[in-house]
Amino acid sequence: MASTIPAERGLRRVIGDDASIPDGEVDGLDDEGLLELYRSLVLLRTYDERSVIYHRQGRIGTYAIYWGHEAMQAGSFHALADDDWIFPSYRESAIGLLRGMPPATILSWWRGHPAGWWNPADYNVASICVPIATHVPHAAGLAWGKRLRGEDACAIAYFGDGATSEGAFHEGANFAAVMRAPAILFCSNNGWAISTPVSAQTRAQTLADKAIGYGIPSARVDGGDVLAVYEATRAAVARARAGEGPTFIEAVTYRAAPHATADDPSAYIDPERVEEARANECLGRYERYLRRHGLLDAELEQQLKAEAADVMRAGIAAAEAEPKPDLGLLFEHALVDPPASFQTDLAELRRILG
Amino acid sequence: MASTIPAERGLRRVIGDDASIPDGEVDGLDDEGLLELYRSLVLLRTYDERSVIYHRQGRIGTYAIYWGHEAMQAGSFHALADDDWIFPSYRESAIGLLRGMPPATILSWWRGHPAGWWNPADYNVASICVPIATHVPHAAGLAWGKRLRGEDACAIAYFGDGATSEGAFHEGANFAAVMRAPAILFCSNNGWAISTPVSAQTRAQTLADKAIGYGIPSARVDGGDVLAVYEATRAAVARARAGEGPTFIEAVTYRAAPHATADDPSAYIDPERVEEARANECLGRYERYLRRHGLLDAELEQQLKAEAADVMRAGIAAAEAEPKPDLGLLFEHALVDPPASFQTDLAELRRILG
Amino acid sequence: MAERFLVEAVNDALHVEMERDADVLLLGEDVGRAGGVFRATAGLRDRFGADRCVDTPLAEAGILGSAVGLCMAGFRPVCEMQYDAFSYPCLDQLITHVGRYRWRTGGTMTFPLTIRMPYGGGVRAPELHDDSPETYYVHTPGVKVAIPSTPADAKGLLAAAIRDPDPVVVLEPKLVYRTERGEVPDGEHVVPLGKARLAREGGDLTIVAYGAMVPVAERAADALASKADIEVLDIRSLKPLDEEALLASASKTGRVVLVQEAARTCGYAAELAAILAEKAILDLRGPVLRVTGYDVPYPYWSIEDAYMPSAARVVDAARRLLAF
Amino acid sequence: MAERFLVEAVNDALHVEMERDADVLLLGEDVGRAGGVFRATAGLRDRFGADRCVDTPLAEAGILGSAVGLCMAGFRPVCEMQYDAFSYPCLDQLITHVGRYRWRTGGTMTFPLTIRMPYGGGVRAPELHDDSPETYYVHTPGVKVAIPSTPADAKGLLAAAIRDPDPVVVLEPKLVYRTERGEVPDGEHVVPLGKARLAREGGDLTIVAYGAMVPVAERAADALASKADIEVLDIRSLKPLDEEALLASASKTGRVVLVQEAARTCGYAAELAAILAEKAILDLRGPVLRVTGYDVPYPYWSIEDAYMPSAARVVDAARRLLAF
Ligand SMILES: Cc1ncc(C[n+]2csc(CCOP(=O)(O)OP(=O)(O)O)c2C)c(N)n1
Ligand SMILES: Cc1ncc(C[n+]2csc(CCOP(=O)(O)OP(=O)(O)O)c2C)c(N)n1
Ligand SMILES: [Mg+2]
Ligand SMILES: [Mg+2]
Repeated sequence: MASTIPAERGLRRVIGDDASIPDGEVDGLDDEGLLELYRSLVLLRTYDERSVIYHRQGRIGTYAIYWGHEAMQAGSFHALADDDWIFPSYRESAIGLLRGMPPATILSWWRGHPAGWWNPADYNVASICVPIATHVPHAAGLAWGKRLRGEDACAIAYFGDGATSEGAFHEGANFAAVMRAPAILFCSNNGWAISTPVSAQTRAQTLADKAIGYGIPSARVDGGDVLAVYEATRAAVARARAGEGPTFIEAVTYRAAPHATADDPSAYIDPERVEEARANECLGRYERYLRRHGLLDAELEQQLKAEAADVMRAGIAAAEAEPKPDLGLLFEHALVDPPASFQTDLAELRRILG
Repeated sequence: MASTIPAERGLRRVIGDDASIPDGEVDGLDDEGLLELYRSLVLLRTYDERSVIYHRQGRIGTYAIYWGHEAMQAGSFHALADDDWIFPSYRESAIGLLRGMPPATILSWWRGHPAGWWNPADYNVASICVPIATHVPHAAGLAWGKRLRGEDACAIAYFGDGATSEGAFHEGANFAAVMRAPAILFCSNNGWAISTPVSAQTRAQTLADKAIGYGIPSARVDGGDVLAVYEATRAAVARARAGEGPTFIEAVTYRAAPHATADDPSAYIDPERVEEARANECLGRYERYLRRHGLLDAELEQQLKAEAADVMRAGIAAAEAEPKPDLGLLFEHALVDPPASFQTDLAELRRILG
Repeated sequence: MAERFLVEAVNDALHVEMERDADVLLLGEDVGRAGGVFRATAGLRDRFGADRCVDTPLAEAGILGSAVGLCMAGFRPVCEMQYDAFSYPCLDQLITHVGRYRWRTGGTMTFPLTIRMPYGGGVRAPELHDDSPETYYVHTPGVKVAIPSTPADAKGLLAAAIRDPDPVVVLEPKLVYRTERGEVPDGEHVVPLGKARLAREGGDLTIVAYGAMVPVAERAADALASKADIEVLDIRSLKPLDEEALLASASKTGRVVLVQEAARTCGYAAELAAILAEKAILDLRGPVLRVTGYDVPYPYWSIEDAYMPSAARVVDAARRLLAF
Repeated sequence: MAERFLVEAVNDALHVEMERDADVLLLGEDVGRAGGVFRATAGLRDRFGADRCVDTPLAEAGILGSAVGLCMAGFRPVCEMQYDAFSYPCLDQLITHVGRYRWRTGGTMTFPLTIRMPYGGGVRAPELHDDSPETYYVHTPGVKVAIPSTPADAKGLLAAAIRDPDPVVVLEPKLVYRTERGEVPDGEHVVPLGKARLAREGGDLTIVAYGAMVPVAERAADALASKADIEVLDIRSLKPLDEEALLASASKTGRVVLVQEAARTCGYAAELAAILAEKAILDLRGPVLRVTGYDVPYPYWSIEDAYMPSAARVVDAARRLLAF
């Protein structure tokens, strides 16, 4: 019997602090790869910051801000192969960008526009999951299915600290373990479920401790350290491909932005911790790392950021150029084989709305 | 921060094997107490064996056999005070006997007769829970409520190995932990969920490992050792009363009888393990213990068994003497304040049935 | 009397009832520190403490399941589900336990719990923030269901639910949380379950509605005013239903249009139509018409207005019925 | 053709469909080693292996949720829920995902999963082994629902469900699992969804039923034979509904009694009644009567026969309607 792997207590880090902590080493990324990772971070950050502005301008609806979560998303993403499936929550709404999904698609999602619908198989990115933790069993099932088919692909499900309290998380994690599904359960522990601190969510010492109950190994990483996240995910992917089943990753950060555009955290959050988190945010940390290693200068940085800004400008323009959807769409897509009543209903509706 | 208490790997034992393993010590039970425990075991065993016969005779309906589980039930029960609440599953259907519930009540339950209804507050025994694990949050809530009221009582919820896979178990255990509810989560791991072995239920090394994910301590005991079960539950109760919150107990045995009278385990069970379990069953083990300690002789044993048999004879007679319930009961008890339609429906029904 | 928005009336009811009865205890996600995502529970944690206004873990079945246990300990828990569609994880507890536990104890133990949640569409929200789940609740034996449409009823029905010895589900129309504004009695105010509200009297045709569909029905009645005298019946207590009020109105006007936001099949309007088809068949001067959401997933919000029953659709149905 | 019990026909369908399509995969509690608690899945693990007939952990939401993922991997999962009431934990996955996922992908991805379960009362079982949960399923957009009453339909509808590109819930009347026996076509046999079955032709009055209520309706028709010529319509496909067959029969007889085992309020009979009240109002020669379970928890089995709609109750309703 293999021995249970106890969750690690400390948070893995790779990126140093420019002072007492030296940079660690990371396998699997050459200079090109390190810059790719940076490009992804910049794109995600730009998407997020622009989205908040678009929301204020009334150009998109309520939006779940992920500012400060980019390292968890990009770091884990870059450890995946193209065939691997991604199961995002609303917090990872833009992760499809990294698979080439047009920003207009995701912006359309937040605009409540059907152009925000996509075919998961086009990107191996499942639909954005709104109800907490309910996509964990989907990822388990997909990964299990891939194993049954003898394919090499694995699945990664992203969810938050709060999600670990849901029955759906529990059942999904257990299914993944029992079916030895090649799955990565990626918990973005940002300290809060809206206004509820993780201390009111669980008495476990760490969320990674939950993995023990499923007999699966876990890793805890600094969620602001994109290389540490990459490294941990790479190891999890390797386990998955080797047929060793799922891994739980807890990436820890502190939510430095509101839960969503509709949220006012002033009533509950610790402003000092927010300050600290903002000062130590993941993009800046990685930029300093790249500069230390001579991979980034001001010019390149500005160029990449300008490119990302252009992409977003084009994206929102494209989203806004989408024609107002026809109401006929109401009756489409739910069923391959819709009942006759849908036609009658639609005809009546068109007649009434003239 | 307190350190997480890792689940113990071995199974606690108190009762020796008459050979190489000596008897251990147990606190809190004098000779009287030891014999009380025996009386409980005998009563439970007699109830179970008689029920299987009553079922064959068509005097009760489908029945969930608990043969071999008596030590887990009686051992834990005797660690409780009268004010403590018990949340049984169908497997502990008869545990109310130990709180003075008439056998006829429980027999009526298995006869599908409303005389099998009881007021939980009369015995501090909740209704038998049929849907797996769904009573775990009830126990958490009751215990939390007792803490809020400043009362000393705690709650114990009984459930099986299979139950640990349900979302309801997860949510209930987490609520108990977060609310520091004085609750005992008692898992009767009998190796099987109907035909599904525990190895297909989880990859955890032990079910007690699940407690780590809730930040609660756990104990693993030999479920056939009534004194070990008593001891572990006593410690859990003490923690609960001291305000330290819930404890998870995994009591391990091997199901040596069918899941229920409707089940034929020959298709899936390991007959050798059954043989072994039957040879080492909990009542006999405890009898040998008591004999070793000079507390039991053949006469006393026979007397107690005869008493229990009498109780059951009277019980089934009383259950069978219950008048056939009036169909008016259909409309009673669901609501304090029933709608007028219930009367109309009942009047119509009476008219039709003449 | 004070003018309040509907959501403020909810908040007021919670203050009054928690003040009145120390056994009332509120639990849910973000009800405490944040005062609820709609601020329906604002101020309660400060006033009554974190033990009576509890931010729970993120687990709806855990919330409702532990509320069952809290009832056994003598409390009257009020459970908030953060949104309609996020109440679905609690359906198992609702159906297997909340609706049956009293019955299971032979009527010896009461379960005076309340489940409240914002429901319904039209709010330009992402997926699953728009459902009208009343059928799942109404169909379940052993629970009562109320849906207010006015601030005064939002307070009074919630108070009735909290005081009721049986489990009650209160669905609050979030679309009109901050648009419906009206006089709300100060202090204790209870609107009994089982009584409909005649929102508008009329003799030609009855529009039956509840929740956010009541203002729609009223707009339709306005639009029809020159042609017909429309009665609007606000059902507000779906279970128990005020069948008398329904039948009385049907017998008066002989023409009934039922409005519901939820998907059509087995929606609550079907139940009302079935009652009419059984008990008012001789009164009816035409078909019973339903104006409902469609049997499709609630749509993306850019086209949600076409999905939601509109005054135009209600007017159309009424016109057809008047011309029958 | 072979004579089979209804549950044997289910087993036969599973054998045939799993043989026919390697992507069909069965998952559930005790479906493998034990062959199902009703032996509906007997022999499948031996024949198709433990990877295609999977004993899952005890977690209904996990079963249905992982089935969604299996669909994404190209499988056609058939999920067994062990009993009606034990399907409730899967409702959240059903409502939030199973019914919406295809829609959410803009119709680009299909979710050809089947959920099957024994349902209904009358079997002398402990609590929660007796529910008729069809409303929860029928009301949910994006899923289809079928309920067979004969062995041949049990096979044919299950085959149709498994082959259907959309999610289908099949409820199997466990009361008649081993009492309904009949000819079942060998090999492939598909009964299309959306078509009702005219179980008996008649001109005076229509009894509409499904599942275990069809034999009850037939017994009632027998009992009434000397007085009236009764038509029995077996709806069998609740969603999509064969509205044409319903309306045709109502227009022929003008008198309709609807029978359903589930609790009355918002039951499926309400939907049928509402359709009749809207579309057959001029055909109806009397009220639409419902004979249903009551709005109470399913009772202890010593009095369950009084709860279950009986031939006597159906006869009574029919007599009243004939005398109207
Ligand atoms: C089942 C369900 N319940 C409630 C909600 C409402 N809700 C949206 S986000 C959220 C908090 C989630 O916290 P966490 O899992 O930590 O993720 P984060 O938002 O911090 O990324 C809640 C309660 C929901 N979406 N789904
Ligand atoms: C929610 C739910 N799903 C399925 C069932 C059917 N069922 C009854 S007992 C059982 C197995 C339970 O196994 P375990 O938890 O190990 O308890 P044991 O019966 O071994 O005591 C199952 C699946 C149920 N009662 N409830
Ligand atoms: Mg969080
Ligand atoms: Mg077991």
